[in-house]
Amino acid sequence: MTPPKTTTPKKPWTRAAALRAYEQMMRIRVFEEHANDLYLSAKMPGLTHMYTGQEAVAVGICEHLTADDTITSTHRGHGHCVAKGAAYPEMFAELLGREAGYCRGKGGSMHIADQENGNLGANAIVGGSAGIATGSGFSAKARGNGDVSVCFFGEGALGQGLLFEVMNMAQLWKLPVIYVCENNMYNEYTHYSEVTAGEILGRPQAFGMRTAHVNGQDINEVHTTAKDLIDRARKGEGPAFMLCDTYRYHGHHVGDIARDYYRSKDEEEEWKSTRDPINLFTAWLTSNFKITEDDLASIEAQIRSEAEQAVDFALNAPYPDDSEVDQHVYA
Amino acid sequence: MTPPKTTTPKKPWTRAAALRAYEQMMRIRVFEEHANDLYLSAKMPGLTHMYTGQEAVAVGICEHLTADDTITSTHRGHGHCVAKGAAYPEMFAELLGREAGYCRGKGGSMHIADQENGNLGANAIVGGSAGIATGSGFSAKARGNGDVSVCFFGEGALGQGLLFEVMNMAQLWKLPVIYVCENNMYNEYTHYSEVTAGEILGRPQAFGMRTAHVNGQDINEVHTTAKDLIDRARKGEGPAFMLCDTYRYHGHHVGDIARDYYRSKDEEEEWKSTRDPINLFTAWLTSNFKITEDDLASIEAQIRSEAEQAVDFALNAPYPDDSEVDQHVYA
Amino acid sequence: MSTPNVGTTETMTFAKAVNTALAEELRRDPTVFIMGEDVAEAGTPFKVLSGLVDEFGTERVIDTPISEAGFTGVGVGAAMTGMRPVVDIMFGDFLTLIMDQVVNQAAKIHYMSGGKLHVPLTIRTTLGATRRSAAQHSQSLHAWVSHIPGLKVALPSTPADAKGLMKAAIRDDNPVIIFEDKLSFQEKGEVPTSEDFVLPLGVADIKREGRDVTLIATSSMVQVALEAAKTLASDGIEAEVVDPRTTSPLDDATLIESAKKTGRCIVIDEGHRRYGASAEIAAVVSDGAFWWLDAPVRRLAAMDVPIPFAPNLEDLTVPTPADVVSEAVTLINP
Amino acid sequence: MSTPNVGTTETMTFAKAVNTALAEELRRDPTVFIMGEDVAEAGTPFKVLSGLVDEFGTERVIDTPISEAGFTGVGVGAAMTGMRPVVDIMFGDFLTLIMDQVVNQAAKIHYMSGGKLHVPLTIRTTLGATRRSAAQHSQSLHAWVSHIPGLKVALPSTPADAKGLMKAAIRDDNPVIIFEDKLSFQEKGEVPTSEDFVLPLGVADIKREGRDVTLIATSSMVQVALEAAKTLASDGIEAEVVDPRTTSPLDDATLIESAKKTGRCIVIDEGHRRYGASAEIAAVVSDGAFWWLDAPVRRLAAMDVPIPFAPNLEDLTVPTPADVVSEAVTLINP
Ligand SMILES: Cc1ncc(C[n+]2csc(CCOP(=O)(O)OP(=O)(O)O)c2C)c(N)n1
Ligand SMILES: Cc1ncc(C[n+]2csc(CCOP(=O)(O)OP(=O)(O)O)c2C)c(N)n1
Ligand SMILES: [Mg+2]
Ligand SMILES: [Mg+2]
Repeated sequence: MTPPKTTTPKKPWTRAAALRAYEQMMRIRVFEEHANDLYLSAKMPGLTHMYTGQEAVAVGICEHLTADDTITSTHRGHGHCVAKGAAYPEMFAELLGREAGYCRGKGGSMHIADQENGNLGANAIVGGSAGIATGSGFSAKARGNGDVSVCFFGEGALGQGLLFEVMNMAQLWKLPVIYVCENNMYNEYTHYSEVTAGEILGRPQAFGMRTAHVNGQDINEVHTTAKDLIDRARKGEGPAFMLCDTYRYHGHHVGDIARDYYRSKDEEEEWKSTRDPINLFTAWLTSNFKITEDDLASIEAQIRSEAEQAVDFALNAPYPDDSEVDQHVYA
Repeated sequence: MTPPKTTTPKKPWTRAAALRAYEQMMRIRVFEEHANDLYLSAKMPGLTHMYTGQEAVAVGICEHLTADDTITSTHRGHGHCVAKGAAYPEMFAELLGREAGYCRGKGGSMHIADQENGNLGANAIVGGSAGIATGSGFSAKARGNGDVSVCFFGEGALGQGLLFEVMNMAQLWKLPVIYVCENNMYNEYTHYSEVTAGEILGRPQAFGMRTAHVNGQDINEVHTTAKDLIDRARKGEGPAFMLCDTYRYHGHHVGDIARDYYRSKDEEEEWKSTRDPINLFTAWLTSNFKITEDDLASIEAQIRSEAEQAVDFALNAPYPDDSEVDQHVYA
Repeated sequence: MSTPNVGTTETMTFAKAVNTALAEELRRDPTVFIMGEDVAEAGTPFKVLSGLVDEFGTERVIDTPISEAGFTGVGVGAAMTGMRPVVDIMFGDFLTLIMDQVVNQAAKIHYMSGGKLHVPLTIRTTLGATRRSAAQHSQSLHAWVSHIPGLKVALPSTPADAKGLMKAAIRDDNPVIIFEDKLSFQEKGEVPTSEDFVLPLGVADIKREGRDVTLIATSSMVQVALEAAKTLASDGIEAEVVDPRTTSPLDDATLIESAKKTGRCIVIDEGHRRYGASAEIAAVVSDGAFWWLDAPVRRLAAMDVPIPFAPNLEDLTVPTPADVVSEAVTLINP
Repeated sequence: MSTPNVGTTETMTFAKAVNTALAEELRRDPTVFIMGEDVAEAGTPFKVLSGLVDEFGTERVIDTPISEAGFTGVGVGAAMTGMRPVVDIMFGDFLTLIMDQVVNQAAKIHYMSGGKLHVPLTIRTTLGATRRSAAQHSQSLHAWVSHIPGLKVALPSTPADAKGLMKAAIRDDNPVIIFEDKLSFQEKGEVPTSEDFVLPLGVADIKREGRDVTLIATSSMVQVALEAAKTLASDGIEAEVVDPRTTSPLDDATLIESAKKTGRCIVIDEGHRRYGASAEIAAVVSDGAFWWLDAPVRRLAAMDVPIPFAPNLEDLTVPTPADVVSEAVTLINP
């Protein structure tokens, strides 16, 4: 579980890019605060899985991507969605099942997709998007357009045979796919070590795939490592597997409150207080650029006001018309 | 593809055991000569896949097993079946769809099973028996009886996600399962290197599983290596993966005659003339024991006469009664 | 009327009935074990298995990796070699992942071996929508496995049936798949306390007697039918509610008998309509009761759309008591 | 009568018709490609794809590892991002391995995304028994996928239909699964040479007109029905043979219309009887033609047993022309 020590170059980004990365991480954090509130106040149907704590992974990687590059996401997908460029109003509307949502309210949190920004969708089947991401890489290669495809998944997806099948093909055919394993250490309510034999990186390495292991709480490290792997893939040098150690702050889903039987409060506290990706980046930003806590606070304030407006918008947006129920079954 | 050099101890078996191993290999070879004839003379329905050339693998391993140990087999299953102790008459009868067959004629070549000798069955789904073999290992462990389970499969089964899923569990739970990959280099009509990225042994090693790589044409090497792995498994030390380099002499199935487009005659000739498992063992036997070519010839003659009788028996055995068609759907 | 002469009963939830059945069988037979994702300490996300690991330990209540095909395969192999595994598939939607192990392996092994090998495997999973769980966590896919010879398929609709069918499944020498309606876990009912309360697989249960129209309803739809029957009764229409309890084997005779008696029949099932369980039942009744029917057999089923997330849309996809009432009224007064 | 006004035709085998359709579409549209096991040099074990790799190369006719779920998933992702993949699943029995990618992914993505994402994926596979291939290589599992909204399912029964439906599948913006009967590959027929001979999906075809009894037959069973019709004709019974051509969408209207006309209907399908495609069709006709039917709708389908290897047993499992004749005669002269 200890990632190899890496030396992060002093300035992996320009000032503007760094601020944007900060903004994107904060955007995820704030989105989920509101989503959580909506759930707790019984305004959101169903349940949802919070990405909070893992922001550096999605943002560190997606900041390298254009709208033509694709990603696939998971049941824990808000972070990937925001990081890939989605807008608040359509996202909140989707979580609330409103017609104004990205999927006209038909997908919800577990299926949110944003085609225009290249997000091929969250997926409620663990590992279920591994084929889709690989196929998107196949398309990119077939058309030689230099696009890449990023497959985000939790370490629990290592249990799914599908992932092994497609990694073999990606490597055989040198497809531009980055497999990003977000190891937040829990498959629902079970520690991953209880259900994962051997070494995670041994799996992609068996196929001869390039791998990297990073501290997923350090966006600089994520970003720098991702750059190399993505560049390689764009050049046709094949896929890569990136293992990111990270942590989810909330329960497995919003309803998973009493969870000490599988995870201690101390462990949670430790991650939050010493390895928070936003705090770590804040410290780095303020010491490496002429950026003050105030600058960051005003970014945050702006985001919070956008969020409130978007929540308002979404709460007042209509549900899809009943007649929509049998639309979009077929194209 | 070059297995690591191993030093085979001079006498891995007693004289009697060695003769039995020879007999078992010859039994497979002769069985298939007759099966092939039956097919070519249109006496056998359907089609079948020949094991000839791979005999040292099945026999080298199964000679360590008791009837309480289990195996699972593949579409290319005659060798495993004979090696695990099956009798000719019931085997031929099964291939011909007769009631006297091991499965009352309901299974045929691709589903032949022999429960009394611990053969849980051939399987026409590539990789499809990996779960069954692992579950049998689970049973053995749950009951603590020291039995092992051997899962035979071709290298093509490495494409099936299921295998990865169950290897992970076998290693996690230290199940007494030996995964035997018979690499005969072809998935049907495609060379395995075209569809298999990276290293085969990297796959089980990813799970921390013990592995071995042997020359599958040398029964001494197979037998000696298998002993260690099986002993370990019986003692509760966990599963192992054994990679055996081997070769099928016939086409993918009996009907695969014109096959130079994927495999050269030269290659075939070379394996047959220089690496035949029976020839190699004959040379070893005659130079290491007081065994003459005549001794072996008389073993072979005995087997041939048994085979002819069994074929006669099977050809004259009745098909199952029509009323059997809906029997054994449910227990 | 479902469980005559079964001795003492106790009020408990559907979830508790399942839990009790499993606990009793684990106690009775050392070859029984449970495996699945988060079945042990977590007792499954629905908490249905809570406490079992405390009594039986992690060797018999086993948390697995997220490898549905793999651990189902392990279950098949264990079942072939003397164990009686209960495999837990968290959502019925994940059947998609285990079809090969269930259909090409478990279902066929007994037959392919000429009756020599046995697969006494139980798979418990879920069905049912309207939990706002969207398209990949809301399906009712029992028609698929009901289509496959060699499998038995049970759909308990009450706590008592949940206990009796689960015990039957575990004791049966064939692979049996039990679908539990996620929304019924908290429903309460009288459950026989006997440890040998085992329901036969293949026997339908008349949940309510009536003379005017037959409502054949499965699983989640039994309560819908019973509610509809209540409303209909207030209009003087007496509906008979028949619960097949197992779609395989299907108790054709009881279904046909009821339809012959009433002359009208509606089949209500939460699977999709097209090629769903409702089609088989409707076909069986249409044929078997042909000369007695006063109206066509009608089907109410989930709409043929993926289950949408939006609550208003989702609620449209599943038959309601009002739908049943209006269909029944139309059949009776066309 | 199946293909009026289609211009010139040529006699060719079913296999050649499939091959031609694929070649034409590969030529027409650079986003079309084929992937599967041994599809390239080997041209599949049935040699149906022979020669395609020579014209289109290994970048567009792609041999895969034995990873059905994996390469189907790759097909889904490629389809979502601008390609039109044709995924080859060697035997229909292996659908068991790809159900998640087909059902939880391909079928639902368009709907779940509110109509934004598309999955123009074609899956070609097989059905049918009596090739002595035993239980895991002989199934006809089209009912499963027909049950799932978002999928289309085609079952060509003639060379012409094989061409027209394959082209329709490739050009359709939805996932379409085509089942080809393994025994029909060598059957010959007239096939329109037009490169735009595309059959509509969802339109049944009356393969033979008649007034006395309707035989609704799918895929392999169409020839069985036509043979039976010939025998019946010699007894003065004129059977109408209706081929739905697609089980999803199902052309209810044409099936019902025919049954109304004849008053008698037999459904013939090679899937298992229980919960099979024949159940849906029988239910649709029983309901839609209720007031016109002179006899119950009957079903002839594969027996509800795993397909046995023994030839005498296997032959019992599948409906024959004689079975159809005897059922028709019973319906007409009860
Ligand atoms: C195939 C499948 N099996 C089980 C589930 C239920 N489930 C949802 S999330 C989850 C745990 C996933 O763990 P991981 O992949 O590590 O992702 P994380 O939740 O930690 O982000 C499980 C078992 C599912 N959605 N899909
Ligand atoms: C799941 C599955 N996919 C495809 C097939 C068709 N098929 C039968 S044997 C075979 C090749 C198997 O190769 P390998 O595993 O190396 O075994 P070998 O034939 O070489 O013994 C294939 C593709 C099958 N039976 N099952
Ligand atoms: Mg996790
Ligand atoms: Mg091979």
